[in-house]
Amino acid sequence: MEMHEALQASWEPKIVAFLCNWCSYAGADLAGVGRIQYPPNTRTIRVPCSGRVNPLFILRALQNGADGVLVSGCHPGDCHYLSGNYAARRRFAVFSRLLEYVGIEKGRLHFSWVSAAEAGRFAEVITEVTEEVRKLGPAKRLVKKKVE
Amino acid sequence: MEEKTIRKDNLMSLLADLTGSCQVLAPVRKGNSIVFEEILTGDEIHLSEYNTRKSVKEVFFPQRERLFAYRGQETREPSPPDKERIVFGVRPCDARSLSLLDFVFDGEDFKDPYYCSKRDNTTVIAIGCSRPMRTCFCTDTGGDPFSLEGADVLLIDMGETYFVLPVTQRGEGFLQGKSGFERAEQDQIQRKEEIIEKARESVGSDLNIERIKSVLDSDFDNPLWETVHEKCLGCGVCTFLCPTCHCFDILDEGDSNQGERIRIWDSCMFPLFTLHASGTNPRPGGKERMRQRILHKFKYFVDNHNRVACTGCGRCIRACPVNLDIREVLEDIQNPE
Amino acid sequence: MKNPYLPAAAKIERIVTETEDRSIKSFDLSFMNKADQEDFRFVPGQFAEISITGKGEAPFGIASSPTEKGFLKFSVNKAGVVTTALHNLEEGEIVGVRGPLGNCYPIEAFEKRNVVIVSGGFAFTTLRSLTRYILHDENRGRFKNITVIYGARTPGLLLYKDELEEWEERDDLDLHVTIDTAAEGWKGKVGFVPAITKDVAPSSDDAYVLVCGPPIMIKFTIPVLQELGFPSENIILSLEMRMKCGIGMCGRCNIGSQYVCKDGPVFTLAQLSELPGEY
Amino acid sequence: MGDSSKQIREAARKLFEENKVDLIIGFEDGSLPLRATPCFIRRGEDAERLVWNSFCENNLATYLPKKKGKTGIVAKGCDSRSIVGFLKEKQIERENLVIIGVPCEGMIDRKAVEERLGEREILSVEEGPEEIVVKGTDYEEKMKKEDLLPESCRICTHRNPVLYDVLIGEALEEQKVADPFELIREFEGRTAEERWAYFCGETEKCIRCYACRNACPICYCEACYVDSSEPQWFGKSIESTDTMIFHIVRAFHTTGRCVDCGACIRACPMDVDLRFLNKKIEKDVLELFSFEAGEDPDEPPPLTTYKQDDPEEFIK
Repeated sequence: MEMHEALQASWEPKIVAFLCNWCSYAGADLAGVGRIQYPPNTRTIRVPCSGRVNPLFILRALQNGADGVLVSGCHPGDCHYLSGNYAARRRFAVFSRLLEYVGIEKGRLHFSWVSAAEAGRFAEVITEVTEEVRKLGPAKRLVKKKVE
Repeated sequence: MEEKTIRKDNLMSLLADLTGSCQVLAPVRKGNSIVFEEILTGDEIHLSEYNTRKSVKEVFFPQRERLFAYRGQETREPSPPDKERIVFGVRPCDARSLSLLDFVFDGEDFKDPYYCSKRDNTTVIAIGCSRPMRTCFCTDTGGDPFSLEGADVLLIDMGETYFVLPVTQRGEGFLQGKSGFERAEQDQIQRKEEIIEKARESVGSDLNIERIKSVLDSDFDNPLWETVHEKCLGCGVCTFLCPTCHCFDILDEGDSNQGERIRIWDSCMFPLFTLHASGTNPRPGGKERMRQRILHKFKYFVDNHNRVACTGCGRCIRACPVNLDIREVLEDIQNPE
Repeated sequence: MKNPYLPAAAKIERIVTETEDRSIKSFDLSFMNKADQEDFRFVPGQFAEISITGKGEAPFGIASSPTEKGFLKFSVNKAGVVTTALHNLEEGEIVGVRGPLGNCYPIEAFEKRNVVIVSGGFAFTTLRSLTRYILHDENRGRFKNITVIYGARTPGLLLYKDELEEWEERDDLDLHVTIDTAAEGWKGKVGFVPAITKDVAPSSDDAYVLVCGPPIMIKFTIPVLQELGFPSENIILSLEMRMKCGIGMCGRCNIGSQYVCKDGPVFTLAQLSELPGEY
Repeated sequence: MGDSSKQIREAARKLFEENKVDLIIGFEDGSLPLRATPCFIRRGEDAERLVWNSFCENNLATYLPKKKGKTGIVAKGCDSRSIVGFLKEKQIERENLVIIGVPCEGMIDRKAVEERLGEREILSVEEGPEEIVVKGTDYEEKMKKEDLLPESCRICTHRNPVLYDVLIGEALEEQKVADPFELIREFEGRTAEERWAYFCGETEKCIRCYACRNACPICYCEACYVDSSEPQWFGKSIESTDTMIFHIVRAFHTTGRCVDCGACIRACPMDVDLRFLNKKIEKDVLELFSFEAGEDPDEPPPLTTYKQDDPEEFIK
């Protein structure tokens, strides 16, 4: 039990962040250049557009042990491809409700709009997401057991 | 071997006692369906007129089975079963399917160690079918509601008691030293015969397996294949529920360093089953795949093993989403217009 | 009971990119464990399952000859998951090998007879094994004339180029290498394999012919061979089929009642004519 | 229902006589009680085989995308809505299609009948206007048809085909349903733990035979995500998380396309509750985008379009 608690205490959430190349990724970059501090729990995957994110990306991340997933793109109206984020918004409106419906905890999956200029906002979003996922503890649902 | 009887309640408590030293599997009710599962008490057993939803094959050839685990270059095979197993309540069609699967997995050239080790440590206790269903056609495929094939012990339901026929040495061994078994009396033997006779009369149709085989031998390009598959959805229900279908795929799960090689049931009804990496597919459509399924059961298996790879259990008939009845397909083959 | 599903670990000793388009690489493998090497006794025409952990297994004809000691050669065309993964490996890495599997070329039947080998493109692999085997000093005397007709679309797509040059020098082998259409710097024959076979017109007297190639080549070569008088019992083919277990259990590679993995992959044309055309 | 059979046959014969179709997809008597089975008619004289009864459960639209030539199809309300989906997604051409529309009072759920009978085998079934009579070796039972309808038929508000060329009989009055999503709302009200437990229990039954996918009209993709090897999105076995992902994505792919015909549930040999996922999505699509599948062939599917003010309360 002590061991378990010790492990719990040292546990840090792993979060996979799918960031759109044109806005959120650039925002992350700017946050870095500006030396803005935020939790180091995200693993970034750069995608051309939030519309590129297939729900299977998210499921795969969760299945392979991500404790949380963030998809972040350009603000509505700012999409480099004009409507990619609008398509993503519809898709994920349905998809996030579906995941919650089958019992995946609400705070595992996050979406945000962060522009290339919003370095501070990027750091805030990451902090917020990290804390929400941390509160939920390690993901157990939908996680595939590793072969010993 | 000596015929015996046993009171049903005695048999149930015997099985319950055996759960300590053996793994006892029996039909249990799960939701709406009846499946073979390990039991811990006799009460869990659910015997019914209906056969189990999935066949007994999964007890010997599970839908997903580890061949070995790997870590780096080190491979580790699953450890052999440590306990003897008893499968109770197997219908004769399913028991027969095991003797057919033996041809595949316990062949002359190659032995499948996973299947064989499970077969070797399992006693099959079958129960004859006093009331076959209308989807049963075991007698058409060379079987019988009281077929002994593949069973170690065959039970016949006599109401309060089971009539007990030890079939194999293993079956005889199962009875050895166990209380509750009594020598069968003459009148019980008589009554058993009546039950068997009555059941036999109620099953079967006009299918003639030899005739079907000869048509299939001569006519691969029978125009029937053009239309018979048309309503088939191409799903795997028939093959997955079939007690004799044994096709599988082998694949890896995990990464390059750690994971397992597994095998899973596959189906000749799936397009990917025969698709080459180059993109060619020798069985590209529903027509070819349906033909393969029928020919495999009623011609190829017969060519190779002199047996039909169908036990007439009727699962594919009951579960087909579009009511594609294999008996009708066989009739059409047998009696060309 | 030996577990037929367990692969033996083998090290990639050498990788050769065979073709200009880099679609085919040859891998020379040596077993990590000496006992595995001794167990692996094969005859030309057989195949093995090669596996990469995490990716799975795929079947490949053995391209080396049993007379080449210490390694097994496989020539791999990049097409699916396993072959792509293989192409991404480097020398020194480890793969799994399961085999030898399937039947083999009926070499004993060829003794004291003429042997004709006809092949196209990437399908030369097990015929390379056979050619090396019958050309070997210890074996050459057992066979009469040996003719090899081998073609590819372009010079850059020919396999085993160094070896072809060596064979060119030999006087105990009648070698005809051809490409489909004329190319700069190519001094050899130009034309499709069936047409060249017709020109070369190997005698069918007391001869066996082995044919491996793409379906279209086979389709047009068979009539040429029949015209030359080869009986279908003496025309030998090796088939490609999707295979998994390699031991006749998993059910996908059958042609009629024959399993390509177990009863094949080598069949005579006479045998194939008895089977449905599902290949 | 006997009259409908006759009228369907007549309509079919006429279509062949007038050379309007090469093929008619309809139903004929099945080989078991409680079953009708899809049939493919290519000659006027074979139209005799066509039947209509309360067991015509399959969604015949499933067969349409692969058919060439002029095709006639017997279509219930839900089948016709699937056809609308195909037109929307440009999978079939309207001018190659003749729809024989049949108003439908609901198709009997054979699993419900079997459940009522316990394990007594059904030997024959006779259908009357209001009830069916089920007979076995030693019993005979009358059951009211309306008690045997599956949920999707019970709450159906599209009993009449939305699109047809010939209508068999009279259009029915559509049902008034207070809340078609009653079960979904009830489920949403459970805790995450309860919902997860239910989802686990249902997916655990699945044997991945893909009958649900193949029976579904809208699962017409040439290459399904399930079969993809590069990338292989998730495992192909019955490992629990792989099966769950299969079901989540299968359901998600029905977004704005599922017409609640029930084909997937009927096809499932293991009684997996697939509808609880599909119907949830149907509910959300209606709430979020005011969209209902199978209505207007010219209205784009909801995930192929957008509005600037689409809901985004879930986005930070």
